[in-house]
Amino acid sequence: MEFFQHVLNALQFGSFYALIALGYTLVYGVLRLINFAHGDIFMVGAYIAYFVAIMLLGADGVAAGAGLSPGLTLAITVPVTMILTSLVGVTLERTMYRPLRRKGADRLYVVITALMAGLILENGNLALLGASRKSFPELLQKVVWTFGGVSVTNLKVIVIVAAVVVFGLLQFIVTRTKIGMAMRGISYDKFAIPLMGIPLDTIIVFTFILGSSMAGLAGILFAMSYPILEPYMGALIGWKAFIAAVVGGIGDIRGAIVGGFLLGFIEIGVVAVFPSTLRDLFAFSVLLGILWLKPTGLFGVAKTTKI
Amino acid sequence: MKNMTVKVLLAVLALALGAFALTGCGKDGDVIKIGFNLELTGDIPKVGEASKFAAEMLKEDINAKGGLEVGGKKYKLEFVYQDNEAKAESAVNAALKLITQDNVVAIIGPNSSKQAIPAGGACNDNQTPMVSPWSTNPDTTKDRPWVFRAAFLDPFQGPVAANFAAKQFGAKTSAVLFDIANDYSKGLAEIFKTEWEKKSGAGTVVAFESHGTKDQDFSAQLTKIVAAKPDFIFVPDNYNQVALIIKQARDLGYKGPFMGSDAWGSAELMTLCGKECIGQFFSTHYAAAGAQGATKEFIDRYNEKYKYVPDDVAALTWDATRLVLQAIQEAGKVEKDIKTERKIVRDALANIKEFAGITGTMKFHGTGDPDKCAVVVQISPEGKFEFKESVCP
Amino acid sequence: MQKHTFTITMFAGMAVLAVLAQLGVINQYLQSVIMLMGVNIILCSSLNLVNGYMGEFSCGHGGFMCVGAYASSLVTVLCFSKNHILGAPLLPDSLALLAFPLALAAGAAVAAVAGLVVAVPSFKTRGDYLAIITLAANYIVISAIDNLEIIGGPRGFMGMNATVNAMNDLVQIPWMLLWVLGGTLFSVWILRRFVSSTLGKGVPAIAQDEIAAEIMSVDTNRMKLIAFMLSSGLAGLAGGLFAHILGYVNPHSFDIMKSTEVMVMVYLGGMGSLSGATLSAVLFTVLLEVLRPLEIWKWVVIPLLLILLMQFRPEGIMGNKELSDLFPKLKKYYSFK
Amino acid sequence: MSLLEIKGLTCRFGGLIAVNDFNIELGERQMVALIGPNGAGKTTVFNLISGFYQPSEGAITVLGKDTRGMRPHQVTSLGVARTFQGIRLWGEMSVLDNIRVSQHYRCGYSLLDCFLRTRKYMLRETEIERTAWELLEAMDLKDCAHELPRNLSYGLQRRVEIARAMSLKPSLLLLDEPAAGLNSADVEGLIKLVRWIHDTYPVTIWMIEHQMKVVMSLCSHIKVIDFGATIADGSPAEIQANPAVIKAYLGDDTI
Repeated sequence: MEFFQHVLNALQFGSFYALIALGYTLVYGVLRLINFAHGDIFMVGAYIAYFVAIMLLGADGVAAGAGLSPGLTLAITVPVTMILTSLVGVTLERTMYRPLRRKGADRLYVVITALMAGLILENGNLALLGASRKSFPELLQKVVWTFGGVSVTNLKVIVIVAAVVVFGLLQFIVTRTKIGMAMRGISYDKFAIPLMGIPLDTIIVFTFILGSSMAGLAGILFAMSYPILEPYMGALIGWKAFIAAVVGGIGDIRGAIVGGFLLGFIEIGVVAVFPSTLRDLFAFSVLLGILWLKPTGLFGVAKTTKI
Repeated sequence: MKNMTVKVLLAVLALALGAFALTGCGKDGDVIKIGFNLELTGDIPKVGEASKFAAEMLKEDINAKGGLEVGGKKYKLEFVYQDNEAKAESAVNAALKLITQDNVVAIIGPNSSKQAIPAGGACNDNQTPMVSPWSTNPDTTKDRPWVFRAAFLDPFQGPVAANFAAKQFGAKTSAVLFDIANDYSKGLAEIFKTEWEKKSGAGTVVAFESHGTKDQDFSAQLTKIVAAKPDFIFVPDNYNQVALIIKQARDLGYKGPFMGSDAWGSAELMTLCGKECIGQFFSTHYAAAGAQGATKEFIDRYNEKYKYVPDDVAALTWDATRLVLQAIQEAGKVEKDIKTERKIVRDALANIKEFAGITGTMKFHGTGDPDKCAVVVQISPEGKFEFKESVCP
Repeated sequence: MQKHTFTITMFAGMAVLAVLAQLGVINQYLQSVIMLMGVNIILCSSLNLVNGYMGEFSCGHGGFMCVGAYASSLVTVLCFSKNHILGAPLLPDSLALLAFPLALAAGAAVAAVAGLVVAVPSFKTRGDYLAIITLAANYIVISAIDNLEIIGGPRGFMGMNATVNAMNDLVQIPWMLLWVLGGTLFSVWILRRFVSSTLGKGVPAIAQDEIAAEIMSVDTNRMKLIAFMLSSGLAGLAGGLFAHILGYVNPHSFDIMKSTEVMVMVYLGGMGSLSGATLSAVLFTVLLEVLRPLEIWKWVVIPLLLILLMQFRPEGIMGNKELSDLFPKLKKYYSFK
Repeated sequence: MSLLEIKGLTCRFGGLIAVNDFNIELGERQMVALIGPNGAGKTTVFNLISGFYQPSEGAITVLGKDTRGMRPHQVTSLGVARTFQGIRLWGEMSVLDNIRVSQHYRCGYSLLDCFLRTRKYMLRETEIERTAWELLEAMDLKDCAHELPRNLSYGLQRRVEIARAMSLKPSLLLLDEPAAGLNSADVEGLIKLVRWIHDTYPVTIWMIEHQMKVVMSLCSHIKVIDFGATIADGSPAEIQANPAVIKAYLGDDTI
């Protein structure tokens, strides 16, 4: 029974890794840019969800609260948060990444800029909102189902389903739609794409919208599952999701989802079998081993160099 | 053109360096300067913020009365805050800056042992008294005559929790969940384990699990703990993690009680944890609910000013700062020379045998570590921390 | 003459700093800032070898620094201080001056060996996949030390002050300042010598075209091994100095935050420029100290400044040029090889 | 002992046979060409020789040494230098440095020598530097010694690439389409340069080339392959008359 409980736990936490890893991989797949601010965009998403929710609920002493029911609040919060979070992502791209790209800077300078942008989001939040943590209101009546010693909450099920649905949606967009084709095209040749009459910047902005709104969605689900918000909440999970995306084969949507779940299973598996103090040591050694055996990740294709 | 930019940059850099070398030559009037070496950013900003708030309140109090009276003369207080970013090297730099640039008489902080141990070394080497409000690691004050602290040590708190839980829950077995990357949490967890196994026999700590500092998911550890069926779970963790741990344990079907440590003692615990925490016990420095006298006054005023009930860090900072101020007063005079002043303040600090703080009475025995009583509180249905038992060494 | 001006200036500068420190003109705080600056210069220039010259993206430099810090601390603590687990000191205090550089070298050597963890996978993989391997290596080092109870685990490790005190007992001068300055000079000097030699130029050749390098007789695996081990070894040296400046180490001082800090310094200075690395390390350390009064806003202002700087100069302060490339007149006065 | 001996060389990528039973034997100071239609496997042969691919079957012997299992830099240090179809110079390094680094295997000093600037180091470095300057001088590249290759014209880049290969002091020089992308004036220059190299240095030159003008005016012997298999072998005149070659290039003329 303990085994099934662990599997469920791994599925749930893996879903978060996967959702965030999807954002990394989308942007990477198009721009070859590691958007290190992504973990913090996720954090901003959670905070936006918080403010939207308490505004609508009228909780926590917000006088202007609309006093809506929790269910209705949730229904409105999800799309609003996704839109607002994608705005944050697009702002970063417009104000910081695009000018650098235009100047032809080395790709790693854009990566470092992303890292700095993440720090600004974290510490700006700390400076503006203070060090107090925020408690996310309960928008969904929690139901715990127990089957012979295995406990599942309705939220866990929603999170896992959401990860799978988002994966399916993104896979559809990228492989079956015109805009997805353009996205894949950019990753092959950034210079040829504008010549084909495809608006490069529009596609890039679309990618950021897609990636950041997924971070926003992950932010809401995370805030509902772990209802304590703090400015640094996105840092660690962001790094780990990045690792998951790379282990899966960065740039490939299947890789992100598999990498995310894999990391969830490894981490929880190590805790389940070994003393939990060894978790990081073992989990990262396993990942190192995987990359040793498959140097371009699980789904990554080795770039063939023509001489 | 491009070279021009570099040259301008280099010039700016040179200027910045020059300006930097010239900073920090202040003048001293009839003021007493005390430095604060706090974790305002980094991993635990809330701790630094609470310390700063408490200190500000104390300063306003005393300055409103015209200042601190030493040897018949009133001196205004000036508190200098330095952020140590919750980093060891930054804490040393902050301490050295306070000592050599800001010319403070004494330093309060850092709070966390990771910063307090190296900063304590710097203060001791430079003969400046330092009081850490919150550090519980024995190394902070060990062999350092200039370093003091206001908190009790882990080896005292561990047994308090073990004894209380055995009695209250009638427990035979226990489980522990702690933060591997936090020396406070790990130290307390280990002392608790030794103490419990001494009492109830080997193997009665049925699960001993850890997590990382910024983790938010504890389901794997809790699944193992729940499967081991302990009579209660000891969680020597920070309050923000406690809130998540208790919620997740309940989701996994655990119905038993929890026992906590002083790091639970924050007003935020209840806003974050809500009804799930009601009825749980933890050992701490003081009980906010039902507090009397100076303690109550402090809590009420802090609550009014900053809109939340103060954490133990705030209360301990208050005590630590008052301890230093008392030493300054007992020294009887304020020396012009900062080095002599620090010396007499340290000697006065070392001479304090008993100090009535708002976190209880502290007795010093020349080691810089206080003996003080711990209290065990229970979280009431209104979310107040109600006094349950007091344990004195 | 110009062959030696640089060396002479540097040694004279060191001597002047030491005398000023000895006379108390430079107070403890400034000394400590200068020492951390030195450590940052070592870290930044050594990471520049991998991230700048070799064009890899290593983001686990803190891990190697950690290994070096613990290794050299263990040696000095074993030799010169009483520790409740490791026992009585093995050597008399009078040998401290001799043993200290050996301890630093030991730390560097152990860190260099740890560099193999990253160097060997780099034969097969590169770019972002290698970045993850370095990241994982950093986590593994910290987690391993957390689990090593004998050296304090998360509680940290101390006792290194005994060695510094022993040196002070011999002659009362600012020893650590001298060691750090010496270590910094040494690191920059051997890196400069390495990258200006034909052997060392194989490293940028790998960055620019690995296949051409291999076909043109550059043993790429050997060069990668050398670059990674030299880089991590110097990070270990920086770690050893850092540990003895603070007199206390804690595994979490070397986490991913430290690694990113060093990374930022490298790209700020410019990929493949030693003077850029030195300048940016100095600039970064000074910024950290000057902006202290801003408290929480400091960590909003610093990234903002760096972002602006990168918009302004998208190839870092120096690009891949050295100081003497930008100011050709300087060549008249010194040559640094 | 022959300079290069290839026997039964076969290379498969999955199901595709890129090179099939290829044989050749080269002596000293020869000048030969390998031609064939696009995708015939010519470059693959070069890649196999330089150790970039490992043969599926067959053996390559350079100066009596079997090169199977060797890494490219090891093969190179036996005396096999090559250029590339697309120019692969190190773009951020000066022309001089390009030619210094290519003598890497001749460094011969240890890391410690490098740090301490020992006598050995100084000697080797002077030697390397001298070789580089001599080559630049001889190949008329002295003026652009301190330029970055990417700032040079395509023709000059070709010349630098050949100079870089020659700095290895090879006994076998493999040129992979040296005339690709050059204008007719540059092609004339190239022909002169290659002939001059062949006359001046003790080197065998083996080139892949599509421009028949270059091949016919330089080479004494031509080998033609198609779909990995050798279809003709002989002097320029013989090849020009060979119907199989014409068929391979132009297809069946039955249309």
